[in-house]
Amino acid sequence: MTPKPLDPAEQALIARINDGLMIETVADMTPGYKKALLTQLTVQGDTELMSAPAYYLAARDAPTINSRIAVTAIVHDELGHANIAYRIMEDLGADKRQLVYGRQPHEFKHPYGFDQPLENWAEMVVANGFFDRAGITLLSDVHQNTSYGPLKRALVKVDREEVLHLRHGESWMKRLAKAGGEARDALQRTVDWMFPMTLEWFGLPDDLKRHSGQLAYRLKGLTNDQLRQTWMAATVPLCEGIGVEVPAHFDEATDAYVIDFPFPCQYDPNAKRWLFDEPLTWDQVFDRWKARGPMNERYVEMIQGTFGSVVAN
Amino acid sequence: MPTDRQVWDALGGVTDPEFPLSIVDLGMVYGVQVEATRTRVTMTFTSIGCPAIDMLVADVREAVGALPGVDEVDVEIVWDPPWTRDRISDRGRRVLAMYGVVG
Amino acid sequence: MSSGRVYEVFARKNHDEELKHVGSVNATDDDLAKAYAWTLYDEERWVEMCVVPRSAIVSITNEGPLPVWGN
Amino acid sequence: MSIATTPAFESTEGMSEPCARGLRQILLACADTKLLLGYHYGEWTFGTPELEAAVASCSLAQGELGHVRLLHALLSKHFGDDPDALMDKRAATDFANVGFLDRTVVDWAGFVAMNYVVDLAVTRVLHSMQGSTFKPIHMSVDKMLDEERYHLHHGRGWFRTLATRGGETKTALERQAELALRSVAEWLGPADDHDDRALVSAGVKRADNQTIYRALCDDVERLAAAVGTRVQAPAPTNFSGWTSANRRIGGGGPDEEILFHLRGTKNEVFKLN
Repeated sequence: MTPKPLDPAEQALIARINDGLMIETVADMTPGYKKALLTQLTVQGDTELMSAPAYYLAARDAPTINSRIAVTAIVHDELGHANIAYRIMEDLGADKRQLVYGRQPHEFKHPYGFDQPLENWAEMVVANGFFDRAGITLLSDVHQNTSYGPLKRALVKVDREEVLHLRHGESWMKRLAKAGGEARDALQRTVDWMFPMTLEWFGLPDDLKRHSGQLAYRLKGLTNDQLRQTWMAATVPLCEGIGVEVPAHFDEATDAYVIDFPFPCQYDPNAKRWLFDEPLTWDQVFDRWKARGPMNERYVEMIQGTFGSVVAN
Repeated sequence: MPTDRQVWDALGGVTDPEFPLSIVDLGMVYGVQVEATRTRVTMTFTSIGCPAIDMLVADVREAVGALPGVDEVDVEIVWDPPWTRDRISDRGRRVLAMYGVVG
Repeated sequence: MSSGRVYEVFARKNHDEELKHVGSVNATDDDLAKAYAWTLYDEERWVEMCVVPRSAIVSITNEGPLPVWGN
Repeated sequence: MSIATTPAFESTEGMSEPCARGLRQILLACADTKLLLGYHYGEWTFGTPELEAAVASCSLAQGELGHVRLLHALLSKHFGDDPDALMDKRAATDFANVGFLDRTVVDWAGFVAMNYVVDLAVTRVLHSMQGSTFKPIHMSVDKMLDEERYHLHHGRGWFRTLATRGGETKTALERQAELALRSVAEWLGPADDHDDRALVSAGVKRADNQTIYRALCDDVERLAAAVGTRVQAPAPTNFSGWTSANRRIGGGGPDEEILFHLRGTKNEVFKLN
């Protein structure tokens, strides 16, 4: 994990950031800083953007009007958050139109989780509980630690709204668990595929992680493993509390959560099933991510509108 | 049969999912009426399409319904007068200021 | 089609508070800027919100070097 | 008859029969139209010409669905309607929405016509109930109108944008706006709607549906003229076959596929209480 040698301008900026410097304009940035920031914002914007079609296709079949309102509000929030990320990028010189409408499906940088179809209400609400929890885990770390002023201010709104999504997801998970029968079975089936997928979301473990610059430039504060632990610390007790099984447990001795399956491992997206007997290397995981999941093209088409209108563009 | 005060105290335990504040401090509760075993709570929300309405109504029913002598909780949602931030209590303002929510 | 121009969005939560910068939107006209600002920055029930075309903002601190004294 | 001298109604008690019937019909007509608006705005969260419009459309969907919930609560309290049954148990032909919304809105011009013309029509009906003698609607309508303001900005902004682009875009807009306007005329009904008149004499509404329609045409024609386009839709003269329950001349209702989604049919097992 030794950082590659940086040029003096980059090192000077890192030193000043460590002294508490907040960056406000492009003029304050080095090329390295700007590049790392743009990469982070792309992932952030793309993740929020791609959650919208995934959630919407589930939302349009919401069981009641109240739940329809709640998930419509969630889709609305996510698109607003995506717009915030891209607007900030536009002020850094990126082309927002191109980012949303000009890229090919595989060029988006969102997590593999948002390439999957959400096929029933249980999948919708567990996604709120798990995926949005992952999102807020990552973003609240950015919010607390980022050295980029405009992003820090913008994330106040984002953090607040994501909390609502979690509450929506978790309260529905409790209801489904309590309801028993088919609703509860669907909940467990969903947790079975979404739990490992969210663990994977946080990326390479720290002992394999190449230096990214995001920590050095204080664009985030916690490492991948720390973030994964934070997510499990919220999610594992939630599931245990409602009697839903998850392949992870708390280990008193090490005071940490332990994953109870070969991590990472292979996933069959058609059966929505993890193959615990087929462990993978992280390079193989990256290949799976790059090949994208079953809904990637459809979701991007929905956003870009290639299925409709003569008049739209 | 609970006193009005007990009902208000129970509502003071129902927090809004967006703000770290109770619906009472947020000024969303307009009135409480206790009639024998039936209690009526009149309240409002920030918008008609507020996604938290059913969650909060359920929380209100649970909190008030847990009081001794309450068999039935009626939650009436009204839109007049509309909610504004001016209805937030002084205590609420202090709490929000602590969280950096109020500028 | 073009995304129009950038509008800066300002709002206040209470009557006794100053207007605060809350974000920005791209829009082709004032009607759309209003709709976009209101629907994007809806995290509060603002008592006042307005938009200003970015091009109308006269910057005082980001002028660059002074045009006098040989600069 | 001026509203000030008319007694106020806390409920339907004391209302004439045509007035009470007219009230239920107009509330249901608004609720059904808003339900379909909510659905189409939701669908048009995707494929918008710019990302801000996606955010806006989704927000408009949320707003409309919130109003449906409110109107269903009024229908439940004052007319004994079961909100779940209103969603799930009615045949397509029992829906009283503006017919323009019966089918998928296929292009952005259609969206703009829906946003500007159809949405504004319902808003104008609600506006006619500002200060209503029916207290429960009087107490809710200002808040609803307040939320509709941004729907109008969005519709007007996009109408202007498409009209000034000219060519095929402008022609498509004109055509869709005319279809929408004609559909709204049908929805508002004939001049001799007795129940609607009863609402006006009782002060439940300030204006009859014909007056509302003329005001709407005025809105649309004025904006159209200001942006160099023309929208003209002669209202139907023959309303035979029209019923206030269905509000269409030739019958019909929303597509089954749309209702399938709106009823949450696919998630039946998750309808928990």
